[in-house]
Amino acid sequence: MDLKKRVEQYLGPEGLVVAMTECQGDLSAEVPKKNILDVMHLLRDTPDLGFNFLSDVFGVDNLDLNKPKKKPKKKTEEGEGAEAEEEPKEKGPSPPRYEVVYLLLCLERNERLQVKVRVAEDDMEVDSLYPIWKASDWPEREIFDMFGIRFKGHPNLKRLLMWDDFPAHPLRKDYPLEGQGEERHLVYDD
Amino acid sequence: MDDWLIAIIKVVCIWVWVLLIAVVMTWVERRGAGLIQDRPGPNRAGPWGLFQPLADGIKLFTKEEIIPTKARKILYILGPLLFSLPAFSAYAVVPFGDKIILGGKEIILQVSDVNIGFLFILAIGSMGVYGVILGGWGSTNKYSILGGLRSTAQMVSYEVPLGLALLAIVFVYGTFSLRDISLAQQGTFLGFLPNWGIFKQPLGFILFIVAAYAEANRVPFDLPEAESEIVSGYHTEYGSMRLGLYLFGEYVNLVTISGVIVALYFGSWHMPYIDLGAYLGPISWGIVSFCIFFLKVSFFLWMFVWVRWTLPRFRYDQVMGLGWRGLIPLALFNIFITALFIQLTV
Amino acid sequence: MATLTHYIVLSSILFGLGAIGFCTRRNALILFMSIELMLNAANLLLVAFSNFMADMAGQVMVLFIFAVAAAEVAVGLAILIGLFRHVREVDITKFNVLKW
Amino acid sequence: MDLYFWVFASMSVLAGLFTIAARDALPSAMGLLTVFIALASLYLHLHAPLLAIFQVAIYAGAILILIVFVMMLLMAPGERLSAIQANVSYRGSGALLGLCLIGLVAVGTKGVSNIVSMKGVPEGFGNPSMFGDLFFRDFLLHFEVVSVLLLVALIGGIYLCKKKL
Amino acid sequence: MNQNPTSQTSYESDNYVTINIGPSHPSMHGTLRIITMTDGETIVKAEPDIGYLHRGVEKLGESLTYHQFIPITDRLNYCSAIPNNVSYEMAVEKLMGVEVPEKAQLIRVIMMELARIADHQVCIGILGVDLGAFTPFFYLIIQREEIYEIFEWFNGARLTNTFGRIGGVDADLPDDFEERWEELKPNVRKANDETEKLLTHNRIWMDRTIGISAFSAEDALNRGFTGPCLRACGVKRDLRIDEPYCMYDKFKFEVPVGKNGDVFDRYIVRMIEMEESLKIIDQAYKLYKEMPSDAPLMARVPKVIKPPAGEVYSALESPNGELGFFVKSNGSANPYRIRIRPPCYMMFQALPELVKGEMVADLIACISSLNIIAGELDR
Repeated sequence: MDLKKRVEQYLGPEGLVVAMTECQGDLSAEVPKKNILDVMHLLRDTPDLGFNFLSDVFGVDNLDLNKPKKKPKKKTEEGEGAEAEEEPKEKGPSPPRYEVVYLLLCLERNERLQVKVRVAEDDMEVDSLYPIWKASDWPEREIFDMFGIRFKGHPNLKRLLMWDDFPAHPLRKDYPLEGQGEERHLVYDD
Repeated sequence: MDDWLIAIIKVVCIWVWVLLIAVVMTWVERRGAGLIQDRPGPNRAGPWGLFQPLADGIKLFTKEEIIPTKARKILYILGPLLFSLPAFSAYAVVPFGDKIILGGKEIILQVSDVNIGFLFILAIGSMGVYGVILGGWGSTNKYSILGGLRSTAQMVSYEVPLGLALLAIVFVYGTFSLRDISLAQQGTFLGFLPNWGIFKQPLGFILFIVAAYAEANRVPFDLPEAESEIVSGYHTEYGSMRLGLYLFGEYVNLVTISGVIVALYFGSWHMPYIDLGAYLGPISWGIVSFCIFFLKVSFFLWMFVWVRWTLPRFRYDQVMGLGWRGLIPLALFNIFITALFIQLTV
Repeated sequence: MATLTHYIVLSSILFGLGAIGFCTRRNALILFMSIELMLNAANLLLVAFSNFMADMAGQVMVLFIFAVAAAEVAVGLAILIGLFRHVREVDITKFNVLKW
Repeated sequence: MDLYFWVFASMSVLAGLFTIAARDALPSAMGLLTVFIALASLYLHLHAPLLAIFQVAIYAGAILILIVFVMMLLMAPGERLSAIQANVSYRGSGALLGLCLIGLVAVGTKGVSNIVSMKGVPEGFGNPSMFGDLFFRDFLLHFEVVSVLLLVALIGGIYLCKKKL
Repeated sequence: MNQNPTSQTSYESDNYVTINIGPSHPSMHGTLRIITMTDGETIVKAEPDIGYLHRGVEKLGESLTYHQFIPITDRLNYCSAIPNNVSYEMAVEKLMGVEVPEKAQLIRVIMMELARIADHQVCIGILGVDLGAFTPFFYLIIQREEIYEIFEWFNGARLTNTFGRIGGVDADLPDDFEERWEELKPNVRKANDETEKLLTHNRIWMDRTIGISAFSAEDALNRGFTGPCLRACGVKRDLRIDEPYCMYDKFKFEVPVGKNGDVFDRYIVRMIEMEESLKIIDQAYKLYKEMPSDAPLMARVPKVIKPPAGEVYSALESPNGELGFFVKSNGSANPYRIRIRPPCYMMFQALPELVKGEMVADLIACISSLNIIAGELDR
C-alpha cells in the first residue's frame, strides 16, 4: 500500500490530516496545529508508518503566496512598512501566514514525509517536538529566531543565529534584504 | 688568578656554545618538521633558511613590548626571566668533553665539577616551573592559568620518576659527580658491551628520557602549551622578546637535558670499544672528545624533534596517570632490581 | 667574619618574622608560608651549629625537618582543600564552626 | 667572606618581611622563594652543599610549588589578600610575641661566639658520602621513622583530598 | 556591555570556572564558540553558541535566480563544495522533473567522491592536529592539494567549485583525466597508509580517542545524526545505498559501520570511506568510458529556469552526512524559499551531551571528529 493511503488510513479517521499534497513524489500532509504532538506520536509509533527519524524542521513564510497573483513581486524589496498594511483581504479569510514543515524519514522503508503545520499571525505558538526528537532542538530555536514562532515546551528557546537582542525576524518575507538599520542597535564594548 | 681566568673563559665559551646550539635548534626543529612532513620548511632567509633564527630574533627584539592592561605587571615581567635564568645556568655542571692540557695545565672540560652534580640539575630544573607559574598567573588569563596549573602538576609529578631514575644511576656508579660517572663509562663490561649507562640501566634510561620529555614540556607532554586546547597555555599573553625568552629557554633546556642523557647513559665522550685518548695528543683529544660528546648530544636533540612530529599529545589525566601509576612504580622497581644486583655481585 | 652569633640573630629574626606572620595574617596559605619561614629559621640554626661545632649530626637533623615540613604541607594543604570545599574561602577567620 | 653573609642575610630578612607583609598571594610566595635561595646560599657557606641543594630542590622545588599550586587552585588571579587579622588580641599578641622573640634571642645570644669557638671543619665535611654514612648508620632508625611519617602523610593527603570524606 | 547574555549566564555554583572556547581559538574550525563550565579540567556543561558566520544564505536565495544560487552553495561546506552544488541542483531538477543524462551523473559521482576524499582528509588531518599529531595532516593535505589540482583543472576553481549546472554539468572530463587519476590514486592510498601507521595503532592515539564522546545508536538517531558519525554509532545508513541517486545503485562498495560511536570509530569509518570512494571512482570512470563521447551532458532545460509551483526536498550523502535542500517555488524565476539541511547542524546540537563529563581536551577531539564546518552550520 502506498504511503499516501497509509497516512490517510491512520490519520484520516481521527481528523488529524487537513490536506495531502504531492509534488514530484514528495508527499506532504498538513495537520492541525493543536494536534501536532499526537500526529507525531502516531507517525512514529504506528508500525505501518514508522517515521522514526526527524530529518529537519523549518519555517516558511507564505506572505507573498497568499497575495493575489497579479501583484508585482518587486514590492518585497521596498521597505516593509508599506508591505505590512497590504494584508490580502480579497478572498475571505486568507490562509495562515506561516508554515512549519517537519521532514520525517522512515529508516526501515526509506520513505519520507513532510508534515506541515499552518501558523497564523495571531497565534504564533506550536508545540515543541523536543520531547519526541531531540533533533528538533536547534531547528526550533532557529525558527523562533527567523520567524518569531514560539515553541511550547522547548527547554531553551533562545535566538540561535542572531544575537539575543536582535530586533527583527529576518526570514520573514517583509524583512528587506538590506536589513532595517540594525546597526543602531549594536552597542560595542569599549 | 689563573684558575679564575680559566673558569671565566670556560663559562663564557660554554654559554655562548649552548646558546648557539639553542639558536640552531630553532632552525633544526622547523627544517626537521619539513623533512618529516614532506615539505620544504623555512627556506627564504639565507641558504636552506639558515638565517631564519636570526630573522626571528630580529623580529622578536624589535616588536613592541605589550603588557596586557589586566596583567599583574611585576609577575608578568618576572615570568620569562625566571624561566630562562635556570635554563641558562643548568649547564654549569654538565661536562662537554674530557680534558685538555694547555701549557702543562690540566683543564677539565666542564664548568664546575661539583660532587653534587646532578642534584644541582634537579634543583635548578625545578626552578624553571616558577617562570611558568608567574607567566600563567601574571597574565590573568584563564587559558594561561590552566597552562600554569598543568605545568605545575606535571613538573612536580615527573620530578619524582626523574629523581628515582637518577638514584639508580647513583647506585651503579657510586657518585653524584657527572664527571666521575662519565669517566667510569670507559671500556666494556661482560666482554662485549660498552660500559655505558644505558646497558647497565636500560629501564632507568627509558624512565629518565620519558620524564625528561615531560620536564621539558615537549610532545607528547606539551600540555602546558597545548595550542589546540588552551591556545598557548602560559605564554598566551606574551609577545616580543618576553615570548622569545620562553621559547629560547625551552631550547636551552633541551640542550641541557640531552647533555645529561649523554653524560649519564651514553658514555659521555667515549667511543665504544676504542679509547681514542690513548692515541691522540692531549690537545687534539680534548677537541675530539668535545666533538664526540656533541655528536651524541645532537642525536638526542634530533630525537626531540623527531618525537615531536610523530606522536600525538596526551591528555592531562593520562599524563598524571602515566607518571604516578606507570613511571613511579617502574622506577621503584628499577631501584629495587639495581640494589639487588649490586648486593649480589659486590 | 660571620660568627655563630650572626647566624643565631639572623635565625631568630627569621623565626620572629614567621611568628608575626602566623599570628597576624588571615590567609591560610600565607600561614603555611609563615610556618615554612619558621622551620627554615630552625634549619639555619642547625646548620650553623653543625658547622661551628664540626658535627654533621646537625645537617642530618635538617634533612629530617625537610621531611616533616613536606609531610606537614601535604596534609595541611589537603585539609585546606577539604575546608575550602565547604567554606569556599581561604580566610581562616571564616573557619569558625567545628563541624559541617 | 663577611660580605657574603651580609648580602644573603639581609636578602633573606627583607624577603621574609615581604613574605609576611605582601598583599598578594603569589608575590608573597616569591618572597619565600627568595628566602629559601638566600638560605641555601648561606648553607653553601656553612659547608653544607648537599643541604643547600636539598633546600632548593625540596623546599623551593616541591613544598613551595605545592603551596603555589593550591594557591592557583583556590584563589582568583586578581584577588587581593584580606588585611591582617581583625582580632586585635591576635594581632597584638602576634606582633608582641614575634618582636619579643627577636629581641630576646638577640640579647640572650650576645657573646655566644665566645662560648662556642669555631673549630675548623674536617676535610670532606658535608659532602654526600659523609652525609650518607651518618644518615644510614647513626640515624637509621630516625630515617625509617621519618619514612613511615611520609607514607602516613601521603595516605592522609590522598584521603583528605577525596571529594567525599 | 556584552551583547550575548549567554556569556553572562550565571551558573549556580562558583565552584566552576567558565571558559569561553572560541569564537577565535586555534582549534575552533571557523568561528564556533563554546561556553564551557569546567570543574578543574572536567566539563560540567558545554553550551555551543553559533551564528558568528551567519550570512543569511537562505534569505539570499530568495532574491537570486536558481542559477545564481549555485555559487552561494559553495560557501556552505567549503571543504567539499561539490556535493553542496550537486545537492542543490538535484533539488531544483527534482522540482522541475528533469532527468539528468547518465554521463553527467557519472561526472557528478566522480567529482563528488573526490570531494568526499578531500573532505575526509581534512577532517582526519585536523583531528590529528587537534590531538597534537601534526605530521599526518601534512601527508593528507598534500594529497588533498592534488585533488584540488584536478578540480582546478576541471573548471578553474579549487575550493569554491560552482560545479555543474541545473540539468547536468557544463563540461566534460578533460582527456587526460585517467592519467591524473592513476597518478593520484596510489598517492592517496599511500598517504592514508602513512596516517594509519602513525595513528591507528598508536597507543597515545588510542587512549585519546577510544571511548571519547561515545554515543549510542538510539541517541544518535534521536538527535538526527547522519553520515559517518551515525555509522560510527553502528547504524548502517548511507543515502547512496538507501536512497540511491546519481546511479549509485550501479556501484559496488562497502559502508563501514562502527560500534561505539566514539572518536576512534568516527576516525576509522572515515578512513575506510576514503578507500571505498576510490573504488567508486574507479567503477564510475569505467562506466564513463563506456559512454559514447558525444553523449549529452545537459538535459534540456530553459535558459531562465522557472519551475512550476511546488515544493520538494532532495538530499544526498555529503561527506558529513545527509545534506538536503528544500526548495519551494511559486512559479517565478526566483526560489520562494530555500532551506538547507546541513549535516553538522544536527550533530553540533548534541555537543553538550557528547562531552559532558569529559575533559577540555576531549571536547576539542569531539568537535574535530564531528567535522563541524561553520559555513554550513551558520549558513
